[in-house]
Amino acid sequence: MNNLIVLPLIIPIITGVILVFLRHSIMLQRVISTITMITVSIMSFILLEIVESEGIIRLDFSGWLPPFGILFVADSFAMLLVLTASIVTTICLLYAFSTIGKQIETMFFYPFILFLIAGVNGSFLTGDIFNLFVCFEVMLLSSYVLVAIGGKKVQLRESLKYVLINVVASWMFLVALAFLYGTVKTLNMAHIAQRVAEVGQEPLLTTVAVLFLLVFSLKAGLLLFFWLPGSYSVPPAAVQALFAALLTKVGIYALIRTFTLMFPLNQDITHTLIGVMAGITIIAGCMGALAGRDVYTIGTYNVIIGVGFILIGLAVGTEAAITGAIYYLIHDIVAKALLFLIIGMMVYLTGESVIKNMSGLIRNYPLFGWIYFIVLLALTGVPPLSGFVGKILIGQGAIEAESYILLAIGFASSIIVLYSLLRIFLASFFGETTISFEDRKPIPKGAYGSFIFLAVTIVFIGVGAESLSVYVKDAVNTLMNPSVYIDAILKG
Amino acid sequence: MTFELAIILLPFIVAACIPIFYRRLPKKAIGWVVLMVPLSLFLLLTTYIPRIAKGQTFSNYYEWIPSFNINFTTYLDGLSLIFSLLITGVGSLVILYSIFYLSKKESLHHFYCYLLLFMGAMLGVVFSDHLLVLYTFWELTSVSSFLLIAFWHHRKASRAGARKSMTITVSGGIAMLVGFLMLYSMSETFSIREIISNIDVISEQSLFIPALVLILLGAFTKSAQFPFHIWLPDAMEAPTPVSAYLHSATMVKAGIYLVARFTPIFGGEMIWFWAVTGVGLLTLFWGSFNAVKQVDLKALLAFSTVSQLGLIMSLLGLGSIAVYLGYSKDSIIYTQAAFAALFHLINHSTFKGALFMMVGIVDHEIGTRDIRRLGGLMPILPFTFTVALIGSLSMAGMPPFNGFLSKEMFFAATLKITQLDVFSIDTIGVLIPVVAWVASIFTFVYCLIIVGKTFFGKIKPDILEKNPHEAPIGMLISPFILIGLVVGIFIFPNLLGHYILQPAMAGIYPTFPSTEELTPHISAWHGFNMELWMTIGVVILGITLYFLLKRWKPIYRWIPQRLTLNSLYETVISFSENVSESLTKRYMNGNLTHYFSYIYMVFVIVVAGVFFLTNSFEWSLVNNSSVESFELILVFVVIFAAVAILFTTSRIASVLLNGVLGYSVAFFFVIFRAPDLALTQLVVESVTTALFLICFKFLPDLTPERTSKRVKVSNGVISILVGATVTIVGLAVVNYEKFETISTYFEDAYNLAGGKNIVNTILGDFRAFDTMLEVVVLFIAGLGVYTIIKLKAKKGDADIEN
Amino acid sequence: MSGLFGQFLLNLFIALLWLLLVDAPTPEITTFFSGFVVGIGILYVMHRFFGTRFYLKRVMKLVNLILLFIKEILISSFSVMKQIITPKLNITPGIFTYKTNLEGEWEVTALALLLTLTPGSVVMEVSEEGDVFYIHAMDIEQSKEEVIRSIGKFEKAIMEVTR
Amino acid sequence: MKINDVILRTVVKGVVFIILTLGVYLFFSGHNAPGGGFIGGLVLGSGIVLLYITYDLETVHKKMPFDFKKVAAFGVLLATGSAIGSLYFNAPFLSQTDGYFNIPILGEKHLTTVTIFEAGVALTVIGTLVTIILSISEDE
Amino acid sequence: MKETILLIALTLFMVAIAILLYRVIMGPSMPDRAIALDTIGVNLISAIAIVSILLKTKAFLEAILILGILAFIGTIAFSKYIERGVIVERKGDS
Amino acid sequence: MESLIVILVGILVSVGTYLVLSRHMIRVIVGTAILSHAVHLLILAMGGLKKGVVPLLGQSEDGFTDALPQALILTAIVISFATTAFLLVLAYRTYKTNGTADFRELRGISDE
Amino acid sequence: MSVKETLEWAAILLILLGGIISVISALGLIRLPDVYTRSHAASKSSTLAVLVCLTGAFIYFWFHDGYVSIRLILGIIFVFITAPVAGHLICRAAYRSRVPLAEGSGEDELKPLLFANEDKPDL
Ligand code: NA
Ligand code: NA
Repeated sequence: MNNLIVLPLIIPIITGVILVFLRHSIMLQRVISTITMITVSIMSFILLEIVESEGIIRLDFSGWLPPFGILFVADSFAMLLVLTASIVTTICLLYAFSTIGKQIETMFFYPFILFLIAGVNGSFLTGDIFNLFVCFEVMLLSSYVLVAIGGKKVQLRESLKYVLINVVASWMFLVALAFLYGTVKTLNMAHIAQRVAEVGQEPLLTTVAVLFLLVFSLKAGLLLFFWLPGSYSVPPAAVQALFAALLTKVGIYALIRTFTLMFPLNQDITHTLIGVMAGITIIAGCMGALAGRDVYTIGTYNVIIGVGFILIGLAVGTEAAITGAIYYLIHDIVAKALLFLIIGMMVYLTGESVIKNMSGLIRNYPLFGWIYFIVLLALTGVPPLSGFVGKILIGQGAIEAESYILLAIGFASSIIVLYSLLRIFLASFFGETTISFEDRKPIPKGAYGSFIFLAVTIVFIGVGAESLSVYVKDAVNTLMNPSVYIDAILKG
Repeated sequence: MTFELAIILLPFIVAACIPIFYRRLPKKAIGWVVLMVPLSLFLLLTTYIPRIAKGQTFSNYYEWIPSFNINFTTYLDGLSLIFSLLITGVGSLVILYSIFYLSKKESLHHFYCYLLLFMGAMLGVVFSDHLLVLYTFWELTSVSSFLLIAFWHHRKASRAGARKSMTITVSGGIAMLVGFLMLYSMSETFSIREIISNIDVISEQSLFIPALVLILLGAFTKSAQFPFHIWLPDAMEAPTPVSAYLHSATMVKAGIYLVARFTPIFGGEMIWFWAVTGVGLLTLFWGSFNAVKQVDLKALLAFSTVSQLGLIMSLLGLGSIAVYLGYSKDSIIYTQAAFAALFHLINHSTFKGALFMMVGIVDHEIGTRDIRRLGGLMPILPFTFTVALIGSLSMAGMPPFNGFLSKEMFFAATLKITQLDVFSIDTIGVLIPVVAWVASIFTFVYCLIIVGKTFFGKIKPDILEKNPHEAPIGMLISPFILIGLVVGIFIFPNLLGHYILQPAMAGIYPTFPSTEELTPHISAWHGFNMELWMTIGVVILGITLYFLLKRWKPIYRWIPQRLTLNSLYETVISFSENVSESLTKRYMNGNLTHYFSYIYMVFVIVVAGVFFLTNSFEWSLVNNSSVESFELILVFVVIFAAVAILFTTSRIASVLLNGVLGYSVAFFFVIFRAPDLALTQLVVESVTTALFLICFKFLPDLTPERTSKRVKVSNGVISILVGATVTIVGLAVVNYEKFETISTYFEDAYNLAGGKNIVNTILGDFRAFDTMLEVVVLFIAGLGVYTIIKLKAKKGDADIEN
Repeated sequence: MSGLFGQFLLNLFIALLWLLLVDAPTPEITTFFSGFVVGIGILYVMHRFFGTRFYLKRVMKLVNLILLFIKEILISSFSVMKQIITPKLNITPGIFTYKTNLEGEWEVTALALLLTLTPGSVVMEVSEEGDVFYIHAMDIEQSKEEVIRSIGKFEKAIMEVTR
Repeated sequence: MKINDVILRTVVKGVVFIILTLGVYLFFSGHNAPGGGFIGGLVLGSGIVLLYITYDLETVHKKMPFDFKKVAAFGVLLATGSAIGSLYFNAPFLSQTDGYFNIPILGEKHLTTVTIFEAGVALTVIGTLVTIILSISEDE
Repeated sequence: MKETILLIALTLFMVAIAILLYRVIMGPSMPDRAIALDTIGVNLISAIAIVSILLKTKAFLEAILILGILAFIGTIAFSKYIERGVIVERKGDS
Repeated sequence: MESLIVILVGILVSVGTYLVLSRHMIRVIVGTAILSHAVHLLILAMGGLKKGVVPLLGQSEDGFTDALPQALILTAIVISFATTAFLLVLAYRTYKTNGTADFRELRGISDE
Repeated sequence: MSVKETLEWAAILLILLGGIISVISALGLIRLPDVYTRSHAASKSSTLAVLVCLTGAFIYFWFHDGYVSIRLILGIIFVFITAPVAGHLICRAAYRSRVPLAEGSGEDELKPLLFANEDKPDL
């Protein structure tokens, strides 16, 4: 049964490779990739159920007991993210079918997407810190290709920067790993946690922890987000959506895991640092969003704001805050995916990205416009949509922990989010229509399907927050009590 | 499901049905169908009146997110009932009015859908006992208001107004939410009633005052209190029925509702008293003062609404003193202010609703709302004139209209409060009646303006050309019902007082034992007291000022245009946009080199900072192995080769030197007993070098770095610091020997995994998963290279993105 | 026919190589077989490259040739080192040509390698027809003579192996 | 004058055999001595690359008409497939088994499933290496 | 004693490498650098052999062969690059 | 030896960082290559150097040097190679389409 | 001193000799005037150095450990075969990329053939 845990990683990889052989049968590629992602989503859901009811399960690869071998660990936190990521990927695929174009489809687009999600899922599931590095690389390499896929001038330019920054980030990861191994002499995350706890997270270990903080911050776009606006603006919309939804989240996941499980003991330094970084990130993100004159800039800086907001939850660190962070994480994955799909569609429909050059879209595409409006409200945190529960729980946590500055920054950022997204709505969706209803480009059905599905998900996450709470609470329980995780790995 | 829930849900359900079914209905029918909703709800709600008047309340509990204590608790008491009656009652009239007002060419389904959405949300606000649910509906009212203001979104002004109102009200809402969360953290409940019953515990806590301020921010923004009122005049871009409904009768009163609801919680605080009273009075004055200078009738009404809301707000502030004083024979008298607030709330809805509808008719029939272009309409629009006259006089506080009664009570309350000597009222409290009185004079003036400039005087010729005539009967029904109420309430005020206002007083003063004593007998005549003299003064001075308007109007120009709140708002927004833009562009300049500098600087500051801050540095050579001379030479070879790369100007040389480094590293691997590594490193290094050479076909040769000395030095410093950081941490780590490595386990490789090469068994068995994924990485890279090379953007593929 | 034979020889050679590489304490027939199998694999991949003959017959001649190679490298190395150590360099480098009678790639190559190992000379170019060598000499006066003196010896040694 | 590569080509023809043999040897010896799938694959790949360097794309492609992308893909399939196999036996993912098998002619041999895994690794390395070099070299 | 001599020999090879590094850095021509790098590779072969003796292991003997092969391939690649600017040609006899 | 190597790593890191901070693509890429070398040595040094014999069973049975870092470095080398290969190709494609190899000219601000 | 011991010493001295030759040829690469003459040092004496050293190592392993290392022999053969080829290729490349001969060089019979018409080189 434990072998199930590897499926969210291995199924996409194997089908991805098989699709390489089916390069020119596009229909087949579409069908297979969809089936794959649906299967993975279903598997993830089943696993989530199992984990929630029976506790953490782990898979020791090749049967080597921890801490010696590599293992996958499925706790509710990881599984929730795997499930969300898989579902969102499925939807983005659906969107891609009708928008991506034959040329890119025959260039192994679907395999790269599948490898990407494999890397993402692997990162969520792994219980071995070096394996996390490797999973990151699977994800990154795929993302490198996906940023550049299409070969446009700007794409290549931005992807080169993206790759180089990530190469340096990976280098820092290796440095951090070297120091980690040099000190605690083990790679298993639970074992690291145990050893770190044994010596009470001495100063040197805190230094190492801080190094990891930087590494994951680079991935998450926490403070070190310079790479993000450029590289998220250039790939095809479906890829943008996946990036905005998933890539930073992996970094956030790693941060949460690192500082709740492995290095939770010197919060004066680590969590303060995270808090400061999150605060600055939000402010910088807000300034970027305010400054934005085009959909991409506004969208990407909103990604940055989201990152900062979630990490307030981690910085605050109380149970409520972590719960909120998880809710918000799930919300942000879905909502950002939808936001970027919509942005991509706007650019496709108008051939413009500057908001003032588009106008009156809602007249020709009413449903499309209203879906944007929903995502706008959700990202602002308006109840009863998806962003709401996470936001109030993080707020509660911040109040409990008396982190009023973070509280103020976090909640004030909602206003900027609203303001910036509203600007798109008013300038591009509202206003005089320049194209008559008859002359408009139609929105492909598949794209509509993905919009609707994601919008419904957004509503569901908000209205049906209770149905997720059992999983989220289980996830939080593990995060707040590292011993649950450690015992599941090292005892038995 | 109970009736209360059904009441909230019905508008939403119908709203949801409209987009689905509107195509099947004749255009005209939508309005009539929609009208049934508020009408039936109103009737349903009236059935509650007797029971609530008896002191009954209705509460129901529905689970929403019980895990986080977020549940839907409906609570229907007197206070809620007043508002819900207003919402449904005025709602019915407004919809009836809209049916005739709006052209069939408009997208009516949107209009009614938003309107119903608003109605439901508003009912939700007043029916919610749960703070977060209240907040949910609260934001929903902002959203629906936004949509209604932007109903004619092809107009720039509509969009701007919508944005402004949404930004301000949602911001206030967010502040309020934080306040709610603080209340929750103090009381551990989201239920307003439970908070009230735990008030003793809560009021001592440090978050109490912040929560108070934040919640007031929500109320003030929503109710357009100074200085947040600036959104309301701009909201007049909405169709007039919307203005009548949302922006005078209902939504803007949500803030009033909130203050009334929270009076039992915060009422005892001085800051509450002064904030609510002070801001209310300031708003009252500022609104009336500014209304006078308006030339657009709707704008004038907007400022008048601001002013009247300030009045009600200040009354609630005055009433809160009773909570501070606690229940006693003497304190009861101060509750009259709150009573007056509720009374005026209703009165305002009646006359202001009527006035808005009047303006709508004028606009509809004459085609303009500009008083400079209006005049002498009395003979053309006699019925409309009647509405205007009655409405205005009531607003001005003249008998025999309901406004007179509440205005008198307002004066009485302001006078009464000056006798207290708490909260420093004894020193500056005298200002309260003064401001109230001055504001009332201006109120009187603008009421005269409404009637005088529109209906009296000479009729303008260009209006006559259009051959205007009186509005259709359908448009007149609603305003006439409202002015009927204006008169009716004047005649039977105590009916209202007993059945509607009295039970609501229980909501504001729940700790007071009997609502009976909180309900004064309202009478039109109460002798020549101070209040009446004040009123007489208002009339005399008001008429004087009206006729001398041209003389003193220039004082409005004393305030420079730049300093008005509106332009201040615009300046703040554009300033923050510009600052953000210039700041963001400065560091997000697309220059990779800069990004790297930032990243490295953060790296050094954070890592080295924490390292030294925590005193982690320790270094000894105890754990070190020996160094042979050849190793030392190798080290120097590596250093020289590396440093030489910095200075070389030939790409080949730099790649060759990198090759030297690679080979040297491989040799280090040999020295350090790593045969597999040495082999791999050798091959990989060679292949990498070959790849460099192959790619050089397409790449330019190195050019000397054209960077300034300053940049070079700073880059040098950063690099050295990065290297130093890695070194010092590395040295400390070398020295750290507290744990046994897990690797000893792998030394049993032959028995465990059947291999003698430990490294290989790790790669192929113990950590085979890494290897498997690494193979995938390699494969992705290979495929990626292929894709990047083969997939080239077509020439015609313009770079539309970015 | 001879091509196939040559390939067979090569296959054996690979098997032998395999045997040597595996480095077992005692050479086993099974190892040889596996080497043969490996060889088949490699030859399958490579077989189209293999067009010319490969003779393993005259092993003795080959050994002879190898010894010649070794001798040449010893002599030439020491002559180069002598130049290096000599305090004052007194050389006149230059390029000269030599026309050979050998034909076929293996022969030409072997000769070129030998010439390169000859003291003071490096083959720089081979003409398109493959019969003229352009040789760089460290000291043209001395090397040209030496090369021309020993070249006949080389050609003979090579032909003894190849023909 | 055209370049005559006779010396290079002749020597390379001989040398490639040594390289390829060494590659295969390294591949098999990995379990008990330095080597393994990666190094084996890299050496084999280098051998093929050497051919490309010595000859040219067209010539080599004519004589070795493989699609190296598919070679690499097949390698990945082999590596992951050998891992998937363990699911079938309800053993933990990636479980390797080994044993002594009596094979005709070769006699008793020590075989492990690691070898299949490593073969996958090697094929991927070869395929990828050559794909990269070819793709770049084919670019205009 | 033996070990000392071996260490001396090893040091000598390292010195040779250091000297050759000068040529790699200074050039002046590209072939100069290529030759020097090739020679560094060849010297490393010797160094590895000596280290193998010192460490009493056969584990690095493959590395010797590999290094020989790679130095050779590398030199071919360099010379082609220097000569033609292209390492892998598209068509024969260009 | 460990300290020496760590210092050497520091120097390599400095050099690599300086190159990464350059404007020219090739310098930056070479810089990342040097950073890779440095970190590989660092990982090895973290496991302790020359503390035992070659991790091959059957040659000598006492005190092997730490094999785990070696395995990790192997993985890292391969990943680094894959990345570098991709990076190089991306760099030259970028150069060909954008017409410059200078990162200051690749800011992309001007054409907005 | 036993035969074994003697041979071991011989091996070690061979290795030392290799080291000395190596240093000398490295000096040659510094000292000789142009790339062509340097290539002589590289392709001959440097090669010899490694051959001597490997032979020494081979002998040492043989007599000290009783281990006949085929890898070493192969290595020797390989270096032996490829060294002259490398020298040849580099020289040719250098010449064709017009690295000049050292000053004071004598005749150049290749120049008329390759660069007969300096304006239009036949490359
Ligand atoms: Na690396
Ligand atoms: Na790397």
